[in-house]
Amino acid sequence: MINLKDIRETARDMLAKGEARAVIGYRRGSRGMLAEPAFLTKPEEADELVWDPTCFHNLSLYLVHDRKHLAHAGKNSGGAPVAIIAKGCDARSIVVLMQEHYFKREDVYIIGVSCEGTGVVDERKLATHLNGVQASNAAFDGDDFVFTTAEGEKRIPAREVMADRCLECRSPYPKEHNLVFGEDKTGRQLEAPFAALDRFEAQGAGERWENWARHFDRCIRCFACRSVCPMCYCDECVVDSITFPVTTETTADEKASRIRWIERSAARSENITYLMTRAMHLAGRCTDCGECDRACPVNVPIRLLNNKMEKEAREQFGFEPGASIGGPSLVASFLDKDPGEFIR
Amino acid sequence: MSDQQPYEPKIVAFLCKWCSSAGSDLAGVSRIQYPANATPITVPCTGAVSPMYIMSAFNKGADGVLVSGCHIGDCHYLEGNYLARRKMYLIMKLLEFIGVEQNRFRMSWVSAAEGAKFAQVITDFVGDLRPLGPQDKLKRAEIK
Amino acid sequence: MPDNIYLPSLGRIAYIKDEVVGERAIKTFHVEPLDGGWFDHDCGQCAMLSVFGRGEAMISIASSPLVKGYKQFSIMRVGRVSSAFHDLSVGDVVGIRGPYGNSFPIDDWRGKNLVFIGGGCGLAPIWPLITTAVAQRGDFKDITVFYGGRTSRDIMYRAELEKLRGSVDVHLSIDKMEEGWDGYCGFVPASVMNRDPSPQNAIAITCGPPIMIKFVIQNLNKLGFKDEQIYTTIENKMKCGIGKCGRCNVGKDYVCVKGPVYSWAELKYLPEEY
Amino acid sequence: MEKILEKKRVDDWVAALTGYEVHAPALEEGIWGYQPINGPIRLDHTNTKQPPKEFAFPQREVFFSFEQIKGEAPRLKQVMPSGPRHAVFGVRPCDGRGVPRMDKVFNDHAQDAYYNARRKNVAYVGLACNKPPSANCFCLSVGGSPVSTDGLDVQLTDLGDRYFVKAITEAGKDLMTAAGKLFADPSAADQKQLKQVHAAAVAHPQRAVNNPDQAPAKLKASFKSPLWDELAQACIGCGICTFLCPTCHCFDINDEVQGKAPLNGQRVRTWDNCQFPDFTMHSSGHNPREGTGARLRQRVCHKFQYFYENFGMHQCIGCGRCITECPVGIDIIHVVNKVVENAG
Repeated sequence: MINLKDIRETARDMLAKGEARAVIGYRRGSRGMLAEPAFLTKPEEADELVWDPTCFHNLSLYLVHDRKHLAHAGKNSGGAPVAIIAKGCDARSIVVLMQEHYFKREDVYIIGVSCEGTGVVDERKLATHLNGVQASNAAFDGDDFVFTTAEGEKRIPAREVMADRCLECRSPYPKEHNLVFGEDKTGRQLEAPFAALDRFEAQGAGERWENWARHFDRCIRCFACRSVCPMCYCDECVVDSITFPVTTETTADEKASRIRWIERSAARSENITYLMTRAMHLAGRCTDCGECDRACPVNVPIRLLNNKMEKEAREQFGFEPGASIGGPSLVASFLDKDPGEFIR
Repeated sequence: MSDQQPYEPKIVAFLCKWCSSAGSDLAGVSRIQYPANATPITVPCTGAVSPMYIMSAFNKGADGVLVSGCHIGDCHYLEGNYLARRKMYLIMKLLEFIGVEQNRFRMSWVSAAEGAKFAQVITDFVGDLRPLGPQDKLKRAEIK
Repeated sequence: MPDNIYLPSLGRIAYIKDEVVGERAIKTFHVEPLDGGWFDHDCGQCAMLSVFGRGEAMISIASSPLVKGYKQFSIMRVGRVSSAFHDLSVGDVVGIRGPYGNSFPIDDWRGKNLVFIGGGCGLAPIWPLITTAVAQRGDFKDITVFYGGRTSRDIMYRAELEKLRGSVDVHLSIDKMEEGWDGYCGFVPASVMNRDPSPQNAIAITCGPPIMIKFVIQNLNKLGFKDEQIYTTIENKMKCGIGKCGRCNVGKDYVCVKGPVYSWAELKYLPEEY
Repeated sequence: MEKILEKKRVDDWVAALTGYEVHAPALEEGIWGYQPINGPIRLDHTNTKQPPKEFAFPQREVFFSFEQIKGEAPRLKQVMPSGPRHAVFGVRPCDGRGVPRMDKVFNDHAQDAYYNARRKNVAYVGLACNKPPSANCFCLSVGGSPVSTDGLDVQLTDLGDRYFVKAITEAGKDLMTAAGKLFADPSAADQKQLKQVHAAAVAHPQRAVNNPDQAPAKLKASFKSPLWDELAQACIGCGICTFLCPTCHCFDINDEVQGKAPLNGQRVRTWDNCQFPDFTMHSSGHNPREGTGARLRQRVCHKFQYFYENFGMHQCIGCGRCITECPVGIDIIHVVNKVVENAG
């Protein structure tokens, strides 16, 4: 069981001593029980930090934002590291970012938090469970989540309202860390790995297509999946420019010859090309934090695409995303025994 | 599809310039008969074939996509085809996963000396594509 | 306004001239209506040009309203659509809709001295005003044109500017000295100070890179020009031209409707979102 | 025209609307959305995930098609929306108030033929909110009400086993007279109950923007406030808040090419979003709204200052979608309150 006081103390201490130039963590937002990302720079702000089952955000995204801001300001380094609260999946994302040389190990101070026996809540499952009752607070309690509502305290077994990715998670413990809170329950398994994927894959090709066609049709191309993903850090996406890809130095030739792979219309064909290409670009990099899935306003099960890649990588190539900083990348490495029977 | 014009599958073939592209040329100069359904796109190496190319070919109406390069061990860039083997495996699985017919995507190794094999690969591919009919799952639709 | 504001008329490219070559190439185009006439415009207004299959871009109309047969556009090659324009040949057909935006209040300025200050491709938006004033020369007192480019090769409308000499005071400048250059050497704001035009009964109109405009206005203020006597134009990314697509606004105002022409007296109170 | 309709007769009413394509909220993948109705309709929805703005302003609108044989003049073919009249059931009062706001945008300065062609072809049958459908509802504080009829053609109020049906416009009367026999005249008791239900609806507590009347001036004074960057620190730059907003109208225009020889394709309008980083970027690479702070300011000031200055009303209608759906907790109520309060 994690004591929130310890996390706050650590943050306060680091900021006071100048050991971190910022602490990225969670605080209570202005809308109901939900936590939101917090960016602390002063020791006295440390008491804002929270740790509860609504801390779903993968904050490593903000390490990416930080690097982009530094680069935009023409700086290579911000001096002291940024300290960040990271769950198991988040810490693996940080490892992938370092594996890809996005920043160095010394640029970040990982304050790991173990999800122990549970994980984060799935808002959709919870809404169904609470059936219209609004919760104002959420807390961990062993294998349960405890919600404060107008109708009093509601104790719900965590596994009934947990996100699928947490149920299937085998490593809820941030292996890569500078400091860690909570018990290491690596290997704990509430549901089989890839259980949701397996359920979907059990359908025939025709049924899978029918389902995906509906999902792809619903996509409104708000790009929340891309925007919320720490791995989608490219300055220029196949879909469009996203950050500062055109500078005053970009030549007219470069701009004019930029290929428009996908039209802006949210039509099925374009949505497929976008989502499928994104899944490919995340193969071996996605650490299943599930943020794309959570952020999607129209419930496209984006996580399944990424999961499919993760499962193939694991079963065929023995590859685990975010396992080690010095490890190879999935698509820039190979083994002699890679499957080749499909090739004529 | 009208009765007068039987369905002819359109294939976009990404051919490595060192092997398969030369293989297709050999098939041509050797006057080997094979279907003319493939539009070849020569690439420096199969390792350079981005999944985006494959999605884009389907998006623009390809009924089938072929990626063909040098045999394992023969890559001009030493390991490009090893990397391609992995990447193409993944996109193949992803296409299958969303319910695209397995036979829409194909990979082959065809060396510069294998004109006959190239002809066979295309013949087989066309034969496998024909019963599937036009690919309309990933294709950009006409505007309603 | 036509019934369908998004449907362009067709225009034929009648004339193309390379104004500036190299990295920041500028070409001048004359576009004639394909069949019959089309809209009239005022000095300072813009039109939405399109190359079908590539898209649309908002471009200042660089010809005087007095020119009826064609409309002139000088386009710098910077992006997707402008590059497509640079690939066109005489006889090609493009789309055109407009005119958009407000205009210079030229009628209020009759009987006054006009001081034009342009830099780079910023001569094009004020060119219709210069040529109209010259065509109606008797209506205006002294007309002075300060214009500068990075190098002598970046000077646009060179021949036309030379032709103005006699009826107009023309001062050309380049940033760095080159052999054979007999004009001023230095940045445009300095070129203005070099001649210190009088604010007496005068209007100053400036257009060019934002940084140039900033220093030109500072210098004009130093010379005694009041904010009401200084006019400039601004640009922002535009898609519709009619205040609906939501991206060219500066505060509450859409530049495509309320702009692009502003007096400094108005502009200095607007948020810096351009 | 005021009538009473028994709930069990609603489907008969819909069936009687033979000249109309009827849409009503339906659940798909856990999401309420407007869908064409072929069977019984249910009006027990919270609020739809997407507002009904798509009926007049679809995400994709074809302006015209073009075809050009090389060396010849292009041929343009205007594509005007046509089709049956639409009757949209179950529109919440906040979304109803979005309609006149969109009407203003698309008819101020220049009339938008595409919007107007669709708009005149749709009638909105509203449903008063007896209690707030979302925890983030704040219609009362932005000049609306859970029983507002603004923008609606018919208003339904749930009186238990029957609806109180009120025609607001001529188009609304037409909808009712199409099934005149189904409706009964309201009794004095019905009228009394209606008053009670409406009074209770208005009395229901909601979240609130504190000083909406002061917002335009205070926001104007806060253009350079450092708060914008602070409040937007977590913003990921996705399109959820604007795509799901009933009054966001920004769009992009692009040429979509189908074939190159001869060149043919369409010029299309698609929704665009002021939170995307490249929204305002000039071709030169210069971007007047470079950071998330500037972009959040644009969204909030458009809703609470610019629109007010141009049209004398707030553009925000208080549905709360942008708050509920934001993946990182950006809360327009909190933002406005904080900035306004800070302006002194």
